[in-house]
Amino acid sequence: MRPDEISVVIKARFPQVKEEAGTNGIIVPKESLLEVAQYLKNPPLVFDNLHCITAVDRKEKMELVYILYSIRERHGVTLKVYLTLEDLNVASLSAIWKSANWLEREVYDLFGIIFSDHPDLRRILNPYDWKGYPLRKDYSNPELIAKPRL
Amino acid sequence: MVVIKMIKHTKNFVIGTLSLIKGLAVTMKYVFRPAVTLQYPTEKQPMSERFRGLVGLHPEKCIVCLQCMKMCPTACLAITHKQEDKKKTLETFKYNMELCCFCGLCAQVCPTGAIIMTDIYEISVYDRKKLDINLLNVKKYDEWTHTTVK
Amino acid sequence: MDTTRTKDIYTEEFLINMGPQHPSTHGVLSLELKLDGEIIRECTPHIGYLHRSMEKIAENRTYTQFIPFTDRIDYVASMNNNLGYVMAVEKLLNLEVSERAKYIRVIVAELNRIASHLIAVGTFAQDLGAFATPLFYCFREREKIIDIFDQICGNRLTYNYIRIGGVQFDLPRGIDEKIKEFVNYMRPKVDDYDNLLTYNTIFLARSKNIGVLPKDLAINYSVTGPSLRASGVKWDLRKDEPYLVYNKFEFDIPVGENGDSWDRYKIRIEEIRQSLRIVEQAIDALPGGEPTVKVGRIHKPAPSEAYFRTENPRGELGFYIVSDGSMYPYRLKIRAPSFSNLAVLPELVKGVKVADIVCVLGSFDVLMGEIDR
Amino acid sequence: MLSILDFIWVLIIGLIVLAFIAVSAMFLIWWERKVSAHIQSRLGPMRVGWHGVLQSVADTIKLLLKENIIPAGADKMIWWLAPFFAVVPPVMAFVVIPFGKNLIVKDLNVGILYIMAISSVCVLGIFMAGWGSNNKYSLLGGMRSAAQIISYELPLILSMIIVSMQANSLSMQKIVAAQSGHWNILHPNMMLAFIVYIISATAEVNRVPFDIPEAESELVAGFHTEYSGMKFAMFFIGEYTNLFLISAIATTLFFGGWLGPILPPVIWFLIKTYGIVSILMWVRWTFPRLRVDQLMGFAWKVLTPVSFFNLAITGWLLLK
Repeated sequence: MRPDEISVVIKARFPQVKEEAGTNGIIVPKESLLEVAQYLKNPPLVFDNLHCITAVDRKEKMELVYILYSIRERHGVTLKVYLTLEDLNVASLSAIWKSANWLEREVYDLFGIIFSDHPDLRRILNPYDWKGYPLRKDYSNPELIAKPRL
Repeated sequence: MVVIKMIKHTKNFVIGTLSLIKGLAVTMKYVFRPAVTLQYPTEKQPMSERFRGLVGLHPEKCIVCLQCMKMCPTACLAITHKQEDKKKTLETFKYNMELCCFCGLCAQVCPTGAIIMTDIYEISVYDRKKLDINLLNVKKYDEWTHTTVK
Repeated sequence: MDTTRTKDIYTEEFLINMGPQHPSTHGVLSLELKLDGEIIRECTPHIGYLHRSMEKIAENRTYTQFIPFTDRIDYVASMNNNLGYVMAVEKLLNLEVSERAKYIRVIVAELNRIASHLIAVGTFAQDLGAFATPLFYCFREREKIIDIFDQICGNRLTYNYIRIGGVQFDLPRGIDEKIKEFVNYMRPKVDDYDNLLTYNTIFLARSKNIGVLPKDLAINYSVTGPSLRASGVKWDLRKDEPYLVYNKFEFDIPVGENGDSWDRYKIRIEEIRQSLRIVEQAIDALPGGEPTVKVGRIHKPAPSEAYFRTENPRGELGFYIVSDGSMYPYRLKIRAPSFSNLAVLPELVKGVKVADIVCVLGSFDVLMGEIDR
Repeated sequence: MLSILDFIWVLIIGLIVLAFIAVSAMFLIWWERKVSAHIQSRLGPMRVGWHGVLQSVADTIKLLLKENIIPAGADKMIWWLAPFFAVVPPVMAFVVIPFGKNLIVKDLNVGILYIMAISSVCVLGIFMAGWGSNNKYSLLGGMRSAAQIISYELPLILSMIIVSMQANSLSMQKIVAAQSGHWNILHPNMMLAFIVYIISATAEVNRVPFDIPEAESELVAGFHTEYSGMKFAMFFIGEYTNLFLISAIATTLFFGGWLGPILPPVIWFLIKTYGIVSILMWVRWTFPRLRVDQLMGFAWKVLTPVSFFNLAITGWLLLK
């Protein structure tokens, strides 16, 4: 299925989701993420492969990006969850897709987004005692040397 | 049943032994082939024409456009210059070898071909200060070994 | 029974730290193993020892400047990394490269795939205790590929060859003969590996039915590349979502049956054969023309985002790039195949022996540079 | 009663053999490096002497000069003694190896029994090293080694017994003399015994495909992980002396020892022994390693029954 067809199918089932302007992304409200994920995993869409989870720090908000593919149906979709900076909690998808386990740990490590119900939410790339979340735009560290922009 | 099992086991045994002998034959074959290695410090492989070793400079060709400095991903080049009327002249051209990743972007971007990539690849030194190279010095690479003449 | 006696004699789980300095953890991976004698009860990987914060670096580099860094993500398949990144940027810029550039990219990517698989095969054999010989054979063949790359782009490990809009240089004169020569040289060598390793009875005993990864679990864990195909899933981006000119070539996708360590190894051997076929066809069909589209040094894509994934030797390498209209990427995410492939390891090694964890890890061919980024 | 003259003779031969062992171990290290290098399309050591012959000498000097690091928490006494236990037994076993007609330190009438007894002590050195190092990998290596050597002792001894049954003696010289007609290896039952012997002997000296106590890719270096300098060199020398020893025993028991036409007996002995050593090296640089349970299974389920079967057949043949 083409991305626009997929978004039609999802919108028919969940009226609260929106399409993001300019991209093929589908914006899912934080509260219904788990529900939508469960729906996507099962037929008719069968997104069996949670390919990538990442986040983008938009300064005023955090954007959580889930890239899903279906190996059986051969199509893909991008889910987005907007989080406000005050409330960086979101449901963990590791019960649905096991690949989410490490990917969510990475996002937690680098952005500080808390995945509730995650089985093992520890830092993964940084040392366990690291302070701060390095990929946030406001992250600063005295040892961080930025390349001089000429 | 037992007979069939015995035949099967014998067959497996024979196939297994044969596979071991085949492996021995492969290694024996290479005993009589000439070695492919070089006796490194005494024999050296000539580097190709496009080889990217340490950065070199033809100071007379440099027009002080600072493109190389802007292009360098690791900020290992540092140039200072004098401005006389409209003509710029080089004052210093520092090259911090420690940071260099030999990507060749500086040589590619240079409009006059002043920056070149030399063929020097044996670049270990005993003193860290020697890694800070003054590219304007004509004798800068005299103590390093060249493999081919460019 | 006398309780004091049983208190004296008791067995205890044995905690062992395998790595980060260990000969067969393929870099600086640390595995915390709980052993019961020789049997593994629990395995916890600790990663991040090679973390270089590539994604943060990318936010401070222009699009062109980041290409040398992609070389160092997966340092044994630099060409494929260059390709993945550059294709993602080109998708962001809506840039179409010339036909010749596409063919050149296919040739170098496939050659590098062979080089990478050779390392995988050699180190896997080394992990199983075939001390050094298969590894040296693999490196001997890999050296020929590196020599070809040396002539094409001037470096032997970090190539920085594929650029936005094409490639850095056109192929040097006479290189096509050399590549053909290599293809003919390589074919009998793969048969040698079959004789030396693949069907060796000790090798089979060590790797068959060890670390069996079922199909569903592989997909669920988002395992990709040869490891996924070994589990019986016929999924290869070069066929299923063809990029560049892969749809013009004839090649097969080898698929395993059981998903055990031997299958994962065998898939790599078969892929070397298939890549040789692709290289041969690409060299024969290499079109003329300019290898590079003229583009500026500074790219300023419109504010948007792009995700592009390519079939790397280790799996699917994805680049997710967000642009804010400036010359620097706003956010760059590298979806590294080894990261997801390693995540499945703790599931597979429960109850196997210490010798087998090395076998399973080796068969996944993980690369720490890519996992930690 | 040992007369003075006998004693001096034993002393002289003993010293010659001792010197020979030291030189031989060094030569074997160089030879192994050369064999492996040529198998792997390399050249191997080329710098010290002609084709690097003196490389082992240079290495020994380097190892002698190295710092001796004792791991904290090591069981010092055991840790110090282990290398000696690894070197001394194989050297002691040379007492009964006949290099020539009279070139034997002492032809004990229980020669084979003596070798079996002495070679079992080797495991002690390895286990002590594994235990004393206070390193988990070393301990695993030591444990594996103990299990492995004890399992392989059985088929090893059973296959050696067949030879002494044939020769009707336990003395090594008499076994050689019994082969003056034709070598033992020419009998089919002896052929089988030889195969069992050489497999179990490879396992006894921890060489690939049975090198699980060292198992570089799993246990770092197994029992000798923590050893450096000359202590490490002693393990190394012990390993190569052992390698020479098993080949020498194989030569004596199955290939007619020093017997052979034209050339002097010592030369025949060395040719045969180094031939077997080279084959073992060739095998080492070709095969992967077995897993520990497969290794034990092979000893108990295949080699031991085969040896018992062979023993029965030989007995029947002799009584017939």
